[in-house]
Amino acid sequence: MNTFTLSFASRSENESFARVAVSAFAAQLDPTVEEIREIQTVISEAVTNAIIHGYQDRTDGTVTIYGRIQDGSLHVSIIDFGVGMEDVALARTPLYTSKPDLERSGIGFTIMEQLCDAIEVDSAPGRGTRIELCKRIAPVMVS
Amino acid sequence: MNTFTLSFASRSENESFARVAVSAFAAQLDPTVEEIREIQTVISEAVTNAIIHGYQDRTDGTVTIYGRIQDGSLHVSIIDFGVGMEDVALARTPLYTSKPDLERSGIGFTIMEQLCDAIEVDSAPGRGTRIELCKRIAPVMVS
Amino acid sequence: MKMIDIAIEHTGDTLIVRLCGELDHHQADTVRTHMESSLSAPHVRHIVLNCAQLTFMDSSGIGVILGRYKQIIPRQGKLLICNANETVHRLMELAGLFKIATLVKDEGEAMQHVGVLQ
Amino acid sequence: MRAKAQRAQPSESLDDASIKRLLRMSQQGNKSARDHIVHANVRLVWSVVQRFAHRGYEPDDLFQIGCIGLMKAIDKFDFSYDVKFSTYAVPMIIGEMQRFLRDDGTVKVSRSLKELSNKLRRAKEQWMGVHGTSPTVQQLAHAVGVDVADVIVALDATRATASIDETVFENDGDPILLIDQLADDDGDWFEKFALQEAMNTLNEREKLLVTLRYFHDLTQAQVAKRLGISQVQVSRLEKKILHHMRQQCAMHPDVQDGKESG
Ligand SMILES: Nc1ncnc2c1ncn2[C@@H]1O[C@H](COP(=O)(O)OP(=O)(O)OP(=O)(O)O)[C@@H](O)[C@H]1O
Ligand SMILES: Nc1ncnc2c1ncn2[C@@H]1O[C@H](COP(=O)(O)OP(=O)(O)OP(=O)(O)O)[C@@H](O)[C@H]1O
Ligand SMILES: [Mg+2]
Ligand SMILES: [Mg+2]
Repeated sequence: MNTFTLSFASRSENESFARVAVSAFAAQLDPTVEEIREIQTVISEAVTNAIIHGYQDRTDGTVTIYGRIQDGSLHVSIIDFGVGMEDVALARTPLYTSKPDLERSGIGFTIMEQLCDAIEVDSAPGRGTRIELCKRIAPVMVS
Repeated sequence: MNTFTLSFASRSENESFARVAVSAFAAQLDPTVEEIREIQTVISEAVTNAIIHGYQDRTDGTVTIYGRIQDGSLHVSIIDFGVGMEDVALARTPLYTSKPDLERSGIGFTIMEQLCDAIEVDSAPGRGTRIELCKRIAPVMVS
Repeated sequence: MKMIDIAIEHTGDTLIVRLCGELDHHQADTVRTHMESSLSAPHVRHIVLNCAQLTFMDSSGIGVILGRYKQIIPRQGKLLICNANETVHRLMELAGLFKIATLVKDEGEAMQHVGVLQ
Repeated sequence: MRAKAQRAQPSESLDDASIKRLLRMSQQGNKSARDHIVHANVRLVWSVVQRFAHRGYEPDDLFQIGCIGLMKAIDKFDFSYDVKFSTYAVPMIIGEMQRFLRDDGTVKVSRSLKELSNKLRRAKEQWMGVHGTSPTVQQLAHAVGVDVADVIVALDATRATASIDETVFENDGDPILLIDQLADDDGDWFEKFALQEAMNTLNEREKLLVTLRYFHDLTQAQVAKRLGISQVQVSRLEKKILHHMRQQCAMHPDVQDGKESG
């Protein structure tokens, strides 16, 4: 098992940094290009949510990513100590967004669900949010 | 000012991960290709030292990197809680190595000094080591 | 995931070693093992190190190179290096590698060199 | 139908009840009801497309793929689900896009980084020739048409693809060329296309060997085991196939096979 913890300021310029860092870690599993892209996409969705929803675009928050490689799977938690959510089920509904004014379309969670093998959301209003994602990196099957 | 903290297991496969992560952070300063390579080199030296000297190749240690971008400079601290050093001045002497048997040649510190603008070393036997590096990324002059 | 690839070609008494990828502490053993096994052939004297595809190297790589150089000293062998990128080149310079190794333009020049020396 | 790939066009929004009504009509064969639903969801498809952009595909192409997902959702929606149509359709659209991208993305990161790294090296040399200075990562990313993040990763690594055993050549020389060296400077699509063509001229066993070696990154030793032959045989076979394919591709007229004498 291999692990890392990464914390950074809730600034949008760190989205790309977080993407690269997580995918560089996942590279140990020898993924395909598409798998890496998928990892980058879901990290991007989760980190963007933490910054724009959790911290409401304040730059003095901290986003923490905890990553683990175990049994050929990448497990990643993205944690913020921002505003949190009242109703996680509602938030996960496709097309639900609390910020339609910002031209968000409410598909972030659906993308995470589609591109990952498992997703867990923990959130408490005023306390923050933790998203736990699991993605299996299948060794290439030789048929 | 922008900051991050990255902690990971003291495993050699994380050397490349650490290099990529730090340079992805530094990318915000829009460095040249050479500057990126220099950053990757010094991070590699410091992290390798933490793993092979600090933790004596044990994989259950934690290496922490603290990074900061300020006034066009990248500041990075690489910290281990390993064996530490008795005599920092001796350790920094070019060609001094405590592990000649492992084919180390004692040029790690010299490389860090040459490729960075400033370096500070803090170490205590039995407690660990902190290396603080500073690298200025000059804006590129367009001719 | 493999991050270093090493291709070794024997030509007469010379070993052409082409490194591709990253040569750091994590990869150093791989390179050491393969070069050592090729050097076990007693007729091998010279080493040509082609670094054209070597994207990254740190002091761990210097250690491996110096270690192999020590193996060919008793055979009056030469170490020749070509095509390193700027950063790798600078590192080699810092390490004083060019005091013992000869810098050449490419493999062709390296071969002329060992040919002349033979 | 082919939905118009117009980003600006605001789609008219329909409430779920109206969509459900149209869905029933569509499933009973009413084409214009189907078109109506598609049009009402154009914006939605575009928002998915945006998330999958920057991967080297034309947005319009991805949009068409997204529409296929949308139409599948329209045709397959089951009224017993008791969910909003969008709840059913959005994952279908994303899934369709994902499948499309996956079919095209089975290449290992190691291989693609190596290619990118070579491209970057050439682009950098070119830049230095023109400007006399080293490019910044942004300039380089721009020149090659990739993300800065990709440049960072590729600069660190030419994550080697070939295995150790396969590239240790003994005295008989003639290093085995990797296929990506067949077409060094040509665009990726051309390389793939030509390769596919050349692949078609191989027999089943040869095809398998090439697939295992170059698409699944197996070592010669691993392939030998799978084919039940020795590694030396794999090596010879591979050399022969590559020689043959090189002639087939004829992409690199200057690739010399002259060394083969020994
Ligand atoms: N980290 C978070 N903290 C607080 N609220 C969140 C967080 N992440 C998501 N949410 C809530 O869940 C909703 C749905 O998130 P989702 O990512 O699916 O859509 P979006 O971010 O609004 O739009 P899009 O991702 O399509 O741009 C958000 O609008 C927000 O209200
Ligand atoms: N993090 C550390 N913890 C404990 N000791 C250290 C640490 N870093 C360096 N040292 C000591 O300092 C010495 C010099 O370090 P330096 O990196 O210059 O050379 P090296 O690691 O021995 O060889 P090279 O870096 O050339 O492979 C080491 O041999 C070791 O004794
Ligand atoms: Mg979102
Ligand atoms: Mg060192």
